[in-house]
Amino acid sequence: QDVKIGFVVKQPEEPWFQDEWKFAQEAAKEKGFTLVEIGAEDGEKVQAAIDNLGAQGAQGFIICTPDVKLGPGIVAKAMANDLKLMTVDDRLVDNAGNPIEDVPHMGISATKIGETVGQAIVDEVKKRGWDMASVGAIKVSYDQLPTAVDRVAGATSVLEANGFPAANIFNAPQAKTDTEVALNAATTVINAHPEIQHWVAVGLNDEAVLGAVRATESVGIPAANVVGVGIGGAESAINEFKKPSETGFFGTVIISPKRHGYETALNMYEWIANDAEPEKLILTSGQLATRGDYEQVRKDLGIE
Amino acid sequence: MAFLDFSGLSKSYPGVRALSDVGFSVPAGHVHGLMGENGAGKSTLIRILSGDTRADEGAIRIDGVEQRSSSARDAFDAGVVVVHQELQLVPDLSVAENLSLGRFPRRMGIVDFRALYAAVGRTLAEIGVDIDPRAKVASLSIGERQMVEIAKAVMIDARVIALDEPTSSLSSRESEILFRLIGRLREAGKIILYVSHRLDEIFRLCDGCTVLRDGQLAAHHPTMEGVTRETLVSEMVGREISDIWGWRPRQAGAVRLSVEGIAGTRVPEPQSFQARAGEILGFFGLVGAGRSELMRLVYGADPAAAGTVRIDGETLSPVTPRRAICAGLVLCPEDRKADGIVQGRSVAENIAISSRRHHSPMGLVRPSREAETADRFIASLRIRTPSRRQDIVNLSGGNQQKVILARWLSEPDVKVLIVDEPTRGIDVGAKAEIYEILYALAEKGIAVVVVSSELPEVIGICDRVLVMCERRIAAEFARGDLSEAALLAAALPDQATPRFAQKA
Amino acid sequence: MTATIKRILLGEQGLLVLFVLAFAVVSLTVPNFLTERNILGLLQSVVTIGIVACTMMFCLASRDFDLSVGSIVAFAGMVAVMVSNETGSIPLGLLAALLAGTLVGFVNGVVIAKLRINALITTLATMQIVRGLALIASDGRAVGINDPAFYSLALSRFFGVPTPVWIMAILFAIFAFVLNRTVFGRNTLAIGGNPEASRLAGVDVDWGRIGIFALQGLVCAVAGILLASRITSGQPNAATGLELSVISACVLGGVSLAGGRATMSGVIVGVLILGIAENVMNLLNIQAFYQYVVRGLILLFAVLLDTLRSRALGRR
Amino acid sequence: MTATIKRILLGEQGLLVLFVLAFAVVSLTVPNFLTERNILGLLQSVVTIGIVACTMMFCLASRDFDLSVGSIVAFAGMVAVMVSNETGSIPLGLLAALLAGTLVGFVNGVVIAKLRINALITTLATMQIVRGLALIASDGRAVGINDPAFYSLALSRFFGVPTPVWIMAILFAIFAFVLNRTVFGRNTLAIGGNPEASRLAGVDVDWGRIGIFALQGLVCAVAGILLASRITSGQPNAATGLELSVISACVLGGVSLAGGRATMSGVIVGVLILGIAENVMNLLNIQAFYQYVVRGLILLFAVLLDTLRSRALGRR
Ligand SMILES: Nc1ncnc2c1ncn2[C@@H]1O[C@H](COP(=O)(O)OP(=O)(O)OP(=O)(O)O)[C@@H](O)[C@H]1O
Ligand SMILES: Nc1ncnc2c1ncn2[C@@H]1O[C@H](COP(=O)(O)OP(=O)(O)OP(=O)(O)O)[C@@H](O)[C@H]1O
Ligand SMILES: O[C@@H]1[C@@H](O)[C@@H](O)CO[C@H]1O
Ligand SMILES: [Mg+2]
Ligand SMILES: [Mg+2]
Repeated sequence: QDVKIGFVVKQPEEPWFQDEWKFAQEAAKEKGFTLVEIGAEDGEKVQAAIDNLGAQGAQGFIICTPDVKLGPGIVAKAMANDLKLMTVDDRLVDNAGNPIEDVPHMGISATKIGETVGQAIVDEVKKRGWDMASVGAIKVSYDQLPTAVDRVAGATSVLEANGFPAANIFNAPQAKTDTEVALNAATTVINAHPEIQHWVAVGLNDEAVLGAVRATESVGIPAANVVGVGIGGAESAINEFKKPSETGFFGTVIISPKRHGYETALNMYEWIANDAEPEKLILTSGQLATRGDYEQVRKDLGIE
Repeated sequence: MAFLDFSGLSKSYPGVRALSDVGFSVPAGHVHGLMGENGAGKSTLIRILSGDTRADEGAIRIDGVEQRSSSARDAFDAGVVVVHQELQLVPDLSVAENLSLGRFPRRMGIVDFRALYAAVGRTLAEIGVDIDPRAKVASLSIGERQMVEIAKAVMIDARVIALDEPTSSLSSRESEILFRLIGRLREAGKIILYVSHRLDEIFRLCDGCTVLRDGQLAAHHPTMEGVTRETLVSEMVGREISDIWGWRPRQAGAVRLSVEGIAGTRVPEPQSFQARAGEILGFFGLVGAGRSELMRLVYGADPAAAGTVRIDGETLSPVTPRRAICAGLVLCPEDRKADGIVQGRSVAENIAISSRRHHSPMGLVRPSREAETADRFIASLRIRTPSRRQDIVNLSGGNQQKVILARWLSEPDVKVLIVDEPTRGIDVGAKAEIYEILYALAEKGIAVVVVSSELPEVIGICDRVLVMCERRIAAEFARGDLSEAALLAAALPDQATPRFAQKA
Repeated sequence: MTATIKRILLGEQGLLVLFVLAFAVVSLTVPNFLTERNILGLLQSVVTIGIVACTMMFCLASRDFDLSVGSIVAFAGMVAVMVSNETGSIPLGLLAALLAGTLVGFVNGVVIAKLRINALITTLATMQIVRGLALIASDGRAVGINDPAFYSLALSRFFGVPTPVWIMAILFAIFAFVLNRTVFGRNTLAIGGNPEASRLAGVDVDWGRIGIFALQGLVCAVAGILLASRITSGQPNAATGLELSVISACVLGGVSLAGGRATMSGVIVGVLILGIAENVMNLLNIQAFYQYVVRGLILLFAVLLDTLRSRALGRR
Repeated sequence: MTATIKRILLGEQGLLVLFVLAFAVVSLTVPNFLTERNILGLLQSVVTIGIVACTMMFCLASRDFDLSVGSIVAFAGMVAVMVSNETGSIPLGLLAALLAGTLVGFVNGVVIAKLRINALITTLATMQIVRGLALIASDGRAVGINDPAFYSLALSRFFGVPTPVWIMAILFAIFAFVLNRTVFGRNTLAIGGNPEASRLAGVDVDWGRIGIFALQGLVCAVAGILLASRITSGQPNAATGLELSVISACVLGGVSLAGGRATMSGVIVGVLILGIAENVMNLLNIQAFYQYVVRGLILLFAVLLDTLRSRALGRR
């Protein structure tokens, strides 16, 4: 039997998903099945993608949904098309907001990854011996995306728990998730508080934090006075570490696109070909990578 | 000796043979008239000459050299300048820029505005037109814009100048300026092609003329010797027209339209007048006298600041075009391109747009009925179009005008009909028919108001005439008192007061 | 021979003929394309675009422009779900959504026609305002549907065809009729051809435009309700970028942005071309980044053909 | 008294007067607004929009439309970084980027002017194609800049003002001159004001339009290079949605979408209004969702004032 598996992601332009697809293709090559990559940016496209997969005779698909609340619709559509369903990165929830436990999921809790970011910042701030009370935090927020809200909230909760004054956490809202917008929003925040010498920055992903770091550079705050920690660990973060001199981008919490892409695809294949149902829930964890150790961390996670 | 020569020109559009095998030639230093019914192919011939359209067959030679213009630019370079039938100006640029568009005086790509204003100022003064070269074209009246177009032809040292109905929106005074200009150009040895529906102009200006009919050469007269009005009319229309006015006495009835103290931005002082059932009331005046503006206020096309409009004693307030139409007051506007035709829509649609509300139960249109109406007017007004489905922009100027007239003639319950320049660009044959229609409407008890800049027309068809001068109604004449001299005297402003016009 | 081909391809029905040809080619060459499932899936995937295109056609034909459609679709979907959840009554939810959509459209229309603000800017503004309201109302999160009966709107079928597809088809028929056979439709085209001349001919231009925008809002609400039902939740982020797809579909279908020209059959073909292109690219497993390029090329190619056709017909 | 106020506000310079007033109010009421740092930050934040608005003004003034600017900015930024990295020479990278931008603009222009395809559709298509190419070239990833000298483009300052702001100011001056004093600029306005008349007057309309699009591409490339330098990498998904911001700025500044009317001073004011609005909302810490609403309202309000003004001036 020819196995055909769909891999549907919410933001095909994002490097993260490029990587997931790349590793899923590795599994496909290994096991000799066909992997169909579809980008679906909203609920309607997801519906169309599932129909499309059904029509081309796929047996199952893995999805990172644009919105977790699409859960019931996705489950129903998958059933109607007789497709096996797994989720990756973001877990589907039902209408009451509870996770749909029947659907096998591999991912990471957004709050938890945010907390890892917060912890990394707290550790570094302590190491540099700054006075917590006089440090400012730039919170690059993108409230439209629930995952982003949870991540940032996770990070700031750790900051506050460690004695960071809530009044020093400044919001820099993004209207789009690119670096330029984050840069502009963060610049305003920094300029509004010229008295603050030391800055930390958190955000949805590496691009957001990079924007904040660029903002500090543009007003002439030295790199040593800035600690930004991103999420993702894709090219834009690695580029920072490759720069000849250190920047305010201290580190990034890398999540493994290899496990998320390769393993989910493999599990789906086993499920279809050998009726081996995957585990209902696999949680991966994020790992902090800095200028000093990013190569090692990437190797450990099996990227590269 | 230089000459312009057309040979075997043919041009077809889907469903229309606009020109077929037309050939004639014009020597230098001649003004040559080009005449024919609406849709005969005059503008097409001129558009081919200007490089705007290509002929399917045939050739144009100047001094024996075949012209292969495929753009306006090529034609310019060959020394051909054309003033098109529809105004071709850029409203937001200055008069000077419009006059030198495509040929700005420049240094390294930078416009030399000083030289430009000076040159244009000189040209305008030379031809006796009092317009500021720096004024935006948008602030000029139609007549003034037409003069700007014509000045274009003088600015360039062209060999061939073609004028397509240049006087259709000029007052007699401005026309005089134009005629003098043409005389000078002729003396300078230019070749001038002159399109007009006004026979007296042809006789006055032209050294020879050519008549087109249905796209074919109907007659060519190298000189005007022995050519009479009658011969030209019958060559154009294919039949004799004895008296184009055909006026007959009518009985004026009760007052149908009563305008009291109406005023607006461009008619500052309150104006009043009445029009009676069965009467044809003329409005005469020089360009910019405010006739069109007054009518637009009466019709509600522009908001009035004061005054009342009554139809059969019922007050319309405030007036909007829609209310006016419902009350039986309709206006056929002066500027057909801006206010008349609905571009991109068919002839039938353009006729039906207003009257269809009378026969569209529950908002549903009845295509068969609209088609019938359209076909009726296409036949009765002799609108030259391949079918009622033709897009109106593809019709010749005069035929567009007829379609707009048909729109208002098809309104069933009209009480007052205002027509602003009803025969602008219309051929003699059709003119007579339109007058006949106006008479019939008046005889049905409709009050007909005719705004016209053509003195003979006003005198020829009106029962009573109001003359406007500087945005005021200045005089009234009964039919018996109508004469060119009297009307002109009333229309001319006092020497003491400077003429209101130009710069807005 | 070539002349005949040219005549057929470039004739009045050229786009349709081309579409049929393309459809035939795709059916023969793309595996799994011409199956009942796939065609139904394809039709469902164009429901939102198709429905909104009906009124966008009117909007463009009257020389206006509406960028706020995507936001209205999302907003109306949210309203439908939230009101249904709140009141426990689906009909009330639907009614509220339809009213909300119409209201937004009406406001657009009044601002554009009465205050005479440029349509592009007005709807760009309402696009943001309405999206903001949807986000504020839901705190940026999707709202799940409580009563499963709401889903059946999208899941139910008649004669094997899903309800949303029927609704789209019915709206196509209705709006074709409205455009061609009602005074409203004919006036719309006249306004687009020459607004000033239409006004002087007694057409109520202002109210005509307001009517079109209000109708657009209503129809967007219908699309929003169906979308919410299909994706089983109200999503404040739904349908972003919808405006460009819908306008593309209309222009592909020969609606002139300069106003005054539109046909329903053209718009339907435009909608289907977009839908088929997406569908086929996914069936052929074309990579995401190449899909951008292909999408762009298809758009260009389709309009190029239409341009050639118009030119052959001697339109300007 | 009120008449005088009315005359000033609604006069030729009304937008400017209003802007100055609004600026004064904001300076007095919003804490931290009127500081050197903040103003410089604000100016830097509008560099991309400001630069691209220069040529978008020409595009709109000639009755065209360009949706592809955001993609060109991203693409040119990518090219600059990738070629610099590849060849080790920054000048070569910049040259390649400028060429790439100009080429895309040129293609837009040729397709629009020569093949006579609707500008909206053409640039919607190239917007996708070029974005696709940027993604394909970089495999969807950000490309880091190898040579730190590249950053100094954005970080360097003259007389305390960052280079990008200088560049924007110089472009403003150049394009104001080009619009008002050169044959190219006057022809642009003529083409937009009445394309038919311009053609008949012998203006080379086709090449004029092509020139405008090519220039637009070139200027987008400048913006792309500066952006890459500011964010120290080429990002294939940079500047999405830029087109709408830029068009808003132009229309706010009184550029008519119907063509034929544009002033550089207006466009500068439009750009600043947008920048100040964003800046102030962030300074006042307005919540993200409410920002949408506020942004929409500001847009409406600014255009409404301009409309009132035009009406008072008696333009139609
Ligand atoms: N672009 C076009 N498409 C189709 N038909 C056209 C087009 N241009 C002109 N025609 C037709 O060609 C014929 C000749 O038109 P033309 O404009 O030359 O007439 P004309 O003699 O100038 O008439 P008028 O006195 O009314 O200006 C008309 O029947 C007209 O409808
Ligand atoms: N849009 C405008 N802006 C400024 N002034 C205008 C405008 N339109 C008309 N005018 C001025 O108003 C005056 C009256 O023009 P109107 O068209 O009513 O005259 P008219 O007697 O009908 O003459 P005609 O129609 O033959 O030109 C003219 O002097 C003209 O310059
Ligand atoms: O959207 C994020 C993506 O950016 C990546 O970080 C993986 O998790 C997803 O939820
Ligand atoms: Mg003519
Ligand atoms: Mg008049």
